[in-house]
Order: sequence, then structure tokens, then C-alpha cells
Amino acid sequence: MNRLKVELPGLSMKNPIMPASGCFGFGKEYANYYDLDLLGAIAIKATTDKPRFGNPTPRVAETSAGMLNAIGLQNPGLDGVLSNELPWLNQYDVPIVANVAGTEIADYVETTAKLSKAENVHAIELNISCPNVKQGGIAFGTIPEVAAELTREVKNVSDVPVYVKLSPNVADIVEIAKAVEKAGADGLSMINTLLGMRIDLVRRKPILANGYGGLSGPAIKPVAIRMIHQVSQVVEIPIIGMGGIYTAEDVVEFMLAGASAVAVGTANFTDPYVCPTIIEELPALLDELEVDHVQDLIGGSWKKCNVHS
Amino acid sequence: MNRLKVELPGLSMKNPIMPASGCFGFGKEYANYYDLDLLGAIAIKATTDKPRFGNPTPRVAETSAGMLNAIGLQNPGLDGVLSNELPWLNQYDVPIVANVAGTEIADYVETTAKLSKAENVHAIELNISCPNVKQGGIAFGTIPEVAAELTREVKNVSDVPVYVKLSPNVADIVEIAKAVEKAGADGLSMINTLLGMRIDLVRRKPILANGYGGLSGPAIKPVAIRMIHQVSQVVEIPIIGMGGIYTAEDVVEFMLAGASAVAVGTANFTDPYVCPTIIEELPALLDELEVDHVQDLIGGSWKKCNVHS
Amino acid sequence: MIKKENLTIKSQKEIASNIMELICSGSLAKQMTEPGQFLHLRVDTSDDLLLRRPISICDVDVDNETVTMLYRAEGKGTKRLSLKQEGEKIDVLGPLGNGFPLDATEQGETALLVGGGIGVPPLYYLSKQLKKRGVNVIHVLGFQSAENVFYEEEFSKLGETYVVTADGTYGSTGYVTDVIKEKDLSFDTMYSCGPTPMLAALSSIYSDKRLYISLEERMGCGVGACFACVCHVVGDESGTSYRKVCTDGPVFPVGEVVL
Amino acid sequence: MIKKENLTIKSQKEIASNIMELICSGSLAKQMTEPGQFLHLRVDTSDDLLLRRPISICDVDVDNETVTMLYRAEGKGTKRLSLKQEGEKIDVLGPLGNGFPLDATEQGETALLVGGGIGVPPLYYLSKQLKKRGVNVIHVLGFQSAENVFYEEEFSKLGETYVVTADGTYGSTGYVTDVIKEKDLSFDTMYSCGPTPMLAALSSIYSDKRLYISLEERMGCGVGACFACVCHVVGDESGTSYRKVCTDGPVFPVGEVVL
Ligand SMILES: Cc1cc2nc3c(=O)[nH]c(=O)nc-3n(C[C@H](O)[C@H](O)[C@H](O)COP(=O)(O)OP(=O)(O)OC[C@H]3O[C@@H](n4cnc5c(N)ncnc54)[C@H](O)[C@@H]3O)c2cc1C
Ligand SMILES: Cc1cc2nc3c(=O)[nH]c(=O)nc-3n(C[C@H](O)[C@H](O)[C@H](O)COP(=O)(O)OP(=O)(O)OC[C@H]3O[C@@H](n4cnc5c(N)ncnc54)[C@H](O)[C@@H]3O)c2cc1C
Ligand SMILES: Cc1cc2nc3c(=O)[nH]c(=O)nc-3n(C[C@H](O)[C@H](O)[C@H](O)COP(=O)(O)O)c2cc1C
Ligand SMILES: Cc1cc2nc3c(=O)[nH]c(=O)nc-3n(C[C@H](O)[C@H](O)[C@H](O)COP(=O)(O)O)c2cc1C
Ligand code: FES
Ligand code: FES
Repeated sequence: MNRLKVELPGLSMKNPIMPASGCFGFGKEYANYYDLDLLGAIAIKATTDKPRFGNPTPRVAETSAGMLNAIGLQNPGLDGVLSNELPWLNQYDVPIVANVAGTEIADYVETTAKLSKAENVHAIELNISCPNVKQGGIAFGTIPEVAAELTREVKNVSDVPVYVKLSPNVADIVEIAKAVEKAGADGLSMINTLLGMRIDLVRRKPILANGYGGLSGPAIKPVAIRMIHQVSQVVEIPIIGMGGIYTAEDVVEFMLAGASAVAVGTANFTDPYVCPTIIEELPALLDELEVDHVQDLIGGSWKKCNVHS
Repeated sequence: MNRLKVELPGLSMKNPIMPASGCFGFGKEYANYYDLDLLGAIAIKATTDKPRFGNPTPRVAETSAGMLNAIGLQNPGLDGVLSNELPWLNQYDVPIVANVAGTEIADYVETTAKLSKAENVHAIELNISCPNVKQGGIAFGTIPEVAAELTREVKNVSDVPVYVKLSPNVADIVEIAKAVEKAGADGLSMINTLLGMRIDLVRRKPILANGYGGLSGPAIKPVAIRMIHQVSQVVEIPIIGMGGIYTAEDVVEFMLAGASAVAVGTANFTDPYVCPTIIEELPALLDELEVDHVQDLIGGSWKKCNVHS
Repeated sequence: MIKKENLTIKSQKEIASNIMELICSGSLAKQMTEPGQFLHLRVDTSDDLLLRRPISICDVDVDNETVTMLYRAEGKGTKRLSLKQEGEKIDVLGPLGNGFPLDATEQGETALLVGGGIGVPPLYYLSKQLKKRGVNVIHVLGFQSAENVFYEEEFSKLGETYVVTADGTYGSTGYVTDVIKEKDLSFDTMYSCGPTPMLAALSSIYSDKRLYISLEERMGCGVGACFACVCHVVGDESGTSYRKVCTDGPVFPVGEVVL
Repeated sequence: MIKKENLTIKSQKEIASNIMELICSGSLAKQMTEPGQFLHLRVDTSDDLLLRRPISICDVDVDNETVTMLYRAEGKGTKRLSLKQEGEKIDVLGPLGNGFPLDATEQGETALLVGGGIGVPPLYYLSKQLKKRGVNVIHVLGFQSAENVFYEEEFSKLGETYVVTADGTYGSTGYVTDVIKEKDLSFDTMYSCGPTPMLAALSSIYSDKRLYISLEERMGCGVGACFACVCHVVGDESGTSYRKVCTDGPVFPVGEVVL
């Protein structure tokens, strides 16, 4: 028995750990540190139809137990990802989650149609929540009808399951989650970053050239846990949980809240070995908690009975 | 010239620092540590029409650079506050901001009508945002029309200026801010806590007996700064800023973002002397930043020209 | 007069499995004359651990201005605290709360001190103070297992001491209540600190005695301002009466608060 | 082979106003053969400082496995780093990035090393390596004020060294560019590290020379994965070409990237 294995739509994962989109590039850099085959899956950087340079620098700032980023979806564009990035990743036996962003529904549809046909793309993650791009992004993620329509259109063209990545910058996350589930989403990713800001006291200007940026890291973990706890109880589709995961304990907390797998973002910057370290430490933690299989953790904080498999 | 003095509707403050509501009781406890006359103002604990015990314990949990609370608005009720708490505070020459909570508009109206007549209450702070009380609270703060109506009704009966305390758990804080300004609010307090959760891995239950709680502390500071930056540029009324303030530098950051005064909450728990310490350290920081008067900081991150007074 | 001071760590060592003995010095120690009071420790000044940790006063040497604390290194904060070394500083707020009433026991009377696990420490300073006042002290100390037992010798020097472990690996087997019955211990007052189920058991069995119990609750401020640590009052029909563990307690007479 | 190791602090001291010299040892030092590369330091393991701090390699003793870093203790992280003492550990990732090309200068040629403020440190290891290869080295080091000057003696041992301060409190007065002109320094290659305005000035004056500049940018990962540290490429019409300071740099030949 592989006690770490989890099965999600399109994703047969050796373990519930994947690096989060935007925090792992397209894998090459971290391949210098460890064998990517250790990972449960890899969520690659957002792909847009055309190449993007993104926002001016500085693009990151530190906050207490968190960081702000305003990368602005820099990426080589659909063609670049298809011709350079994905083929390179093909040497690994790891399912790829391709994160898709855009500014109009048509962009998402085009990008998804092509990306989802790539051999090693096992799932699409719809980034309807990135707060950095002025057009699009923010609106898709905060209005249930718009999120639902986008989901529907993208589902129509996708060859693989579609996960919708929700924005936490909403009053009622449950409403959005239900809307995209009804529109055909196969799963949810949550949460993306909270919109935040830091100001340089001397220059009297925002530290980020872009002004606002997305807050990630342990600071946002309690918000992520709460939202996953709320949503997982009312949807049937699985959730990939993220937001401040640094340790095996954090993974267990997310799964007890209701996540079926998790993504690790900011922590990669603090420690490039964080993903393999967590994977290595999980079994001992399961022993300590007297849990046979990670799957037995899912929703453990609210499920009536926790049947061990 | 008193370079720390700030003037807000109803509040003539020696300096821009007040303890935040719910983090300072009704002042008695911290009076054992220092002279409350040092403070710019005091925001007292939320008052409701009837006495409340609040939520079951545990009511607090720690998070990375933050804490969760689900006190549940415990307070001695309107009569208790009027007969015991406010008279005791009268010995100090400090304006009192009376925080008012309720579950129906009528509660708010009744409590405000009476509290605002107390001799030393200089302003009412409408807590439309506390996420802990199941009825009311959450709804008032997230729907612009409801927030506006509440503001209007309360303004009708208040003898003193009314500050509306906004919830950050919304998609569009600007919309709510504009709505309550239009409804007659004299000022805004922002932000209240973000809704969050922590789960105990062994018990598989939320750490807070109430499940969810309000996230405060440095973790939420970037969200507060961002919201104040957004709102202060579109409203005319002043903002009392709060969310993770621990140092004089934090105060300057909030004022540059657009706050006219600030409230210090969680930091009192970490260090009971935090408010007088900040007040003491502010002048040296102003010197370092070559600022004559704290007022010159207000909105400094977005104002076209920073005219020194 | 309550205060805050950066105490200097004199020594820190592990005295049982994960149980640390921390001795600090500073003039604040002179104020720590009431057994059962607690200190509120700021583990470090990084802002990822915002809340202070309440730790009981275990022993004080007023003349030399040192205070001893025993604590279990278990969670994030106490684990980090356990890494601190001699010479380092630690930000201490206190002494806080109301301790055990010494005058509830007359000279010549017998006090039974009942501790469970990490509830044992405050009883040590209490025992020393009672003894000094001519009170006869008996100790019943319950632990999980042999590896968790600490301060048996120290207590033995002050009076009769019974150790009991839940798994029977040391002393007698079972709970503190078993020992009190088996040994048929008689006493005038009982002072207790430990897990709530233990306090509840003692409260129900000895409700007619002069019994004082010390409670634990998660705290925010530790000074009475945040209402994190409240408990209901026995017999309160309104449901809104309360006691704060941090300022009204942590020690309460039996029957005052709902456990 | 890139790696991460807990290095041991051998010594740390202030060598100029707020400028710390940190010497660490560990086997990682053996890999630090390329001047201009940087290390990515995790100040401590508390989670309030999430991001590592990029600090240049200032000197390495490969045989004794020690590395020297000089840094300004200014912000939250570097201030906390400056409190670390001998014997403590520090989590170091690196060496990272591409350093200064040594073979751009032939034996017998002259290299002018121009440093500004906290950009001076990487030039020291560079100078040592160039000298070892038979290159004639000249140093022009610019600082704000007398109190900020450091390593003048160390550089002087390797070659001609000119110090210039903006306020004229030490050495000559003005900027590094003034000194180069005034002293009419001639050279075959120039290597520079310092504030962007200084690099921009040098780039425009000496665009026809073999000039290498080391850039600074705020970093997330430091390894090329997060796209925090990018800059535009000179002459790129699409606007989407980029170089990453962390992996393509921090050293670039003049004219490659937009400053
Ligand atoms: C009046 C009083 C006296 C105490 N005396 C002692 C003592 O002498 N020795 C000792 O080992 N322990 C004592 N405790 C318990 C001790 O405070 C907790 O074990 C400790 O705070 C846990 O911190 P942590 O960093 O290990 O855990 P974490 O899980 O990191 O703590 C997170 C937060 O929860 C709080 N918390 C967690 N567990 C408890 C608990 N059991 N009680 C209260 N707060 C908790 C912490 O204070 C902190 O605010 C006492 C508690 C109280 C209320
Ligand atoms: C390749 C490279 C080499 C460097 N070498 C040195 C060196 O040898 N000595 C030295 O003193 N400094 C060097 N710096 C600058 C140094 O990294 C910053 O001064 C330092 O990170 C500031 O951290 P802090 O904790 O003082 O400031 P904080 O304000 O607490 O930093 C917050 C965040 O912003 C980043 N940051 C702040 N200022 C800078 C800056 N100027 N450049 C890059 N990131 C910044 C920090 O890394 C951190 O992520 C180098 C920078 C780069 C990019
Ligand atoms: C530098 C950076 C870049 C990111 N880029 C993307 C992205 O391209 N697409 C996306 O959906 N999320 C992106 N995210 C969000 C993360 O995938 C993740 O949802 C978020 O950071 C919370 O997780 P964490 O706290 O573990 O980082 C990015 C986050 C960071 C820090
Ligand atoms: C324990 C606790 C109790 C609080 N009670 C109230 C309250 O009664 N009314 C209110 O408007 N806000 C209340 N708040 C919110 C604070 O006033 C403040 O808005 C928030 O904590 C953010 O500031 P901080 O990060 O400085 O704590 C409470 C916060 C805490 C931590
Ligand atoms: S801990 Fe704040 S009132 Fe007791
Ligand atoms: S710092 Fe992440 S790509 Fe350079």
C-alpha cells in the first residue's frame, strides 16, 4: 500500500504534494536540486496566449510571515510553453497541471484548447483569480456568473479535467465555488493570493512598482483553511489546497479542512527542498497521528465518521 | 507645536494612537501599566444592548504573525457600560470611541442613542463587521445597501460623530466605503479581522470552540494597507487605520496609505506597553523621515504634493 | 505593582522527557511571593509568535532574585523557548493572577497538594510556603509514565509524597484520586492543579472540603483585557456572569466556576 | 552543483558604520570559486522572515572552507543577521548566479574595478583572482562618507586603490567617475558593482570598453523560478525578452540589459 497516493480527476498522484503555479517556473530550476519524479504533480506557471513580460520591478516584497508579488503573469506564451517547456518536462513521470490565464474568455479558451492536448498535461488549472493583471483576472473570480461562464466555455474545449483556482478576495467563496461546480469544474484550487500592499516609508511609494500585489505565505494560511473548510462541505468536487504550506503538519491541516491534495508555493523560495522534505516527513507524521492513509485525513475536521481504509 | 496632534470628527487627539476595540477592555487593566492620559483616544470593547457572555472557550488561537479570536462580543451590556465602565474612564482626559455592535438595526440604534449621550463618549464606532456573531454582523458589513441603511439610522440618533468599521471580508471595499459615506458616516475604521480558522491535528477539530474566528496581527497588515490606500483616495471622510500595527514605523505606513489616526489591537497582548512605546518613538521617526508633523504623512503615498504645514 | 522585565536565563535543562527547568534572574523575582501566580513569557521578538505563554511560578529565591519555571516543550513556542541558553534574555510579564490562598490552612493543619502532569510545578512553591507556615504537607503527584516524572525528590524533602503513573511504570498505578482513596489520606485543605478532568473529579468527590483548584485556559492578553479566558460561574442563571482565569484566577475555590 | 548548507559562523564584526563582516565555514565554501556569485541567506527559521537575503561572496578560503561576506545591517533581516554570534549556524544556499568573467582580461592587461558602497565586496574576491592570473588591478571605491569606508587596506595590498567619498570626508570628493577622469586611469577591462545610477553612468561613458556590471534586484527564489528579478534586454523590440538577475546575472556585459 502506498499510503501517500491520492487520486484526483486527471491526476494520479504518488503523494498529495505539488509545487504551486508561479512558484516553480516550468520545473527546470528545481530539477537542479532534486529529482522531480518525487513530486505528486507539478503546477506550472500561468500560460497566456501571447508571451508576457509582466509588471515592472520590484515585483516582490516581504511582509510578516508572508510576501507580496506582482509578477504580472510573465511567461513565454502558449507556443513557447508547448514547444519548449512541456517537452522538457516529459522526461519525468509526473502529471502536469497547466495553469491558464487570460484577459478575455476567448484567450482562456484558445490556450486551454491547445494546452490540454499536450501529452503530459493532465489537468488545466483556470487562474480566474490572479489579482495582478488589470484587465480580466479580478472580475472573473469575484462574480459567480462570470466565473461560471468561463468555466463552461473552457470545459467545452478541454481534453483534460479542469480545476478552477478561486480568489480569496470575495465576500462569499461558497457562492463562487458552487457556481463553478455547477458549470462543470472537475475540481477547485484554493486559495490564490490576497490583495495587499506595502509602502516604503522613505520614498513614500509602494514597494512594488505595480502598487498592489498578491499576499502569500503562512500569513494567509488561516484564511485558506477557513475557505476550504467552508467550501469542501458543500461541493462534491475535490479541492487542491494551498496558502502558506511549509510543513507536513500544514499539509495535514489542509487535508483535515477538506483538501484532497495540496500545492506548495512561497515555501519553495524559503527552502528549495521543501517539497521533498514534506513528502519525506509525511509518513512519520501519519504514524504519530495514527492515520493509515493520507486519504483518511480528507475533510476529517467535519466528516461525521472517519473511516480508516 | 504639538507635532503628533490630530483632529478627527469628535476626536481631538494628542497623538494618532488609540488602542483598538476589543483589545483593551474598558481601559482598567492597562491603567495598571501606564497612565491612560498618554493615549490619543481609547476605543472601548463593543457594547451591545444586553449583556453577552460570548462564545465558548477556547476563544483564541495563534497563527503565523497573527492570532484568531472568537470572543463573541462578550460585554456587560449597555446599562453596565453606562453605569460602571464609562464613569470610571471619566477620570482621564482622553476621548472615548464607543464601539457598538448588534444583531438588528434596532439594537444598534438603541445602543447608540444612549451611549452617544454619555459625557465622555466622543465618537461611536459602528462594528458592522465582527465575523463572530452568527446573526447580523457579517451581513451588515458585506452588502453596501444594508451598511448604508444602518449608518443612516444610527446617524439619526447619535449625538456624536459616527465611524463605520469596515469588514475586509468583501470583494470590493471601495463600494461599501462609498455607500456608508453617502449615508452620512463621519469617518471609517478599517480594517476589522479577516475570517480564518486553525485545526488541531490530533483532535481533528477547530482550535476555536466556535470554529471560525477573526484573524488579526501583522499577518493582515498588507491587506489593511491596501484597503486604506484604495478607500482613502475616493472618500472625503477620515480613516482610523488598524490591522497589525506594532511599531512607530507601522503607524507611518498606515498614515502614508491614507489613515488619519490609527488603532493598535493585538500588539497590546504581546506588549502591554506598546501604545506608550509607539507614542514615545514617533517623534524620532518623524525626524528621521524629515517630517514636521504627523498630519503631513496622511495619504503621502498617493497625494500629488506633500505640502508641509 | 505588575511589571515586565527582561530576565536573564541562569540555566535551562531537561529534567524529564520534554520537561524543561528554566531558572531566570531579575529584580522582578522579588515580587513573586504568591504561589499559584503565573508569568507571561514572550518567547522571542520575532513576530511570528505573537502570543505570550503563561507559565506558573514553580519556585522563587527572593533574596537572590531568581525564579524557577518548569514547562513542557511541546508546541511551537515552548519548543523554541527550550532552545534558549544561559545568558540569553527573556521578556517576562508578571506575576499575574491570584494564587493559592495560604491562609486557608492554619498552622498545624494538613494540606493535601494534588498535581497532575505539568500542573505539578506551582505546587512546589506552594508547599514550601505552607511548610514555612507550619502546615503539614502531603503530595500526590500523577504522571503519564515513568519518563514524565519530575521533582519527586524535591517534594519528598517537604513532606510525604506519593507518585502515581497512569501506565504503572512508576509509583502506583492509576490516577491521583485512586491514591488518595487507597492510602486513605486525610487532610484539612486540598490544593490542586492539573488537567481539567482531574480537577473535575476532585471537585465532585471533595466538594465539601476546603478545595482550591488552578485552571488552565488559552489566553490572549493575560491581564484581563481581552476576555479570551473566561469561564461560567456556578449557579449563574443569567448565563452572562463570568470569571477570568487570568485575573480572577487561575486559582478558584471549589464550586465557584463551571469546569 | 548547487547546494544548501548550514554554515557555522566563525566570526562576525562591524568593520564600518553598520557594515558587518561575516565569516562562515562549511564544505559549501569549496564550490565558491567564481567571484561575483552570490549566496542566498536564510536569516533564521522563524517564519516571519520568509525571503532569503542575497549577499555577494567577498572572499573565500577554499582550503580552509571559509567564506567572507560583507553586508550592511539596514533592514529587518540584515539587522537580525547582525545579532548572530560565533558558533551559530546560518542556512546558506549557493553559490548562485553567474559571476565576473575572469578570462575577459588577459595576463598582463589592466583591470579597473569600480565599486560603490555595499557593491564593493564582490570586487575583493575578483581582484584576488585577477591578480593571481597576472592581471594588473586598479580599484576605485566610492562611499558616502568617511564612516562608511571599509576594506581600503585589503584592496591596497592587491593594487592601486583610490577611495572617494560623496561628502569629501575621506579620500577625494565626488563620485567614482570623477576619480577615473581626474586620475586619467587607463585600463583594458572594467568590472563594476554598485548602485544602479553609478552603473548607468559607467555604462554610458565606457560603452565601448570591455565592461561588466553586477546588478541588484529584489529576489523571490534566487534560482530562476519566480520571475521576480527580471530586466529587459537592450534592443528587444518585442518587449518580452528578459534576463533574470539571479541566474543569468547578477553580472552582465555592458549593453546587454536595460538598467
Ligand atoms: C495559568 C497557567 C499556568 C500554566 N503553567 C504552566 C507551567 O507551569 N508549565 C507548563 O508546561 N505549562 C503551563 N501552562 C500551560 C502552557 O501555558 C501551555 O502549555 C503553553 O502555552 C503551550 O504553548 P506552546 O508554545 O507549547 O504551544 P502552541 O500550540 O504553540 O501554543 C499556541 C497558543 O495556544 C496557547 N496554548 C496551547 N496550549 C495551551 C494550554 N494547555 N494552556 C493554555 N494555553 C495554551 C499558547 O499559550 C499559545 O497562545 C499554564 C497555563 C496556564 C493558563
Ligand atoms: C546579487 C546581489 C548581491 C548582493 N550583495 C550584497 C552584499 O554583498 N552586501 C550587502 O550588504 N548587500 C548585498 N545585496 C543587497 C542585499 O541583498 C540587501 O541589502 C538585503 O537583501 C536587504 O535585506 P534587509 O533585511 O536589510 O532589508 P528588508 O527591507 O528587510 O528586506 C526585505 C526584502 O527586500 C529585499 N531587498 C531589500 N533591499 C534590497 C536590495 N537593495 N537588493 C535586493 N533585495 C533587497 C530583501 O532581500 C528582502 O527580500 C545584494 C543584492 C543582490 C541582488
Ligand atoms: C511569485 C508568485 C507567483 C505566482 N504566480 C501564479 C500564477 O502564475 N498562477 C496562479 O494561479 N497562481 C500564482 N501564484 C499563487 C500561488 O500559486 C498560490 O496560490 C499562492 O501563492 C498561495 O500559496 P503559498 O502561500 O504557498 O504561496 C503565484 C504566487 C507567487 C508567490
Ligand atoms: C481579542 C479581540 C477582540 C476584538 N473585539 C472587537 C470588538 O469588540 N469590536 C470591534 O469592532 N473589533 C474588535 N476586534 C478587532 C480589532 O479592533 C481590530 O480591528 C483588529 O484586531 C485588527 O487590528 P490588530 O491587528 O491591531 O489587532 C477585536 C480583535 C481582537 C484580537
Ligand atoms: S487572557 Fe485576556 S482576559 Fe484573560
Ligand atoms: S529571484 Fe526568482 S527568478 Fe530570480
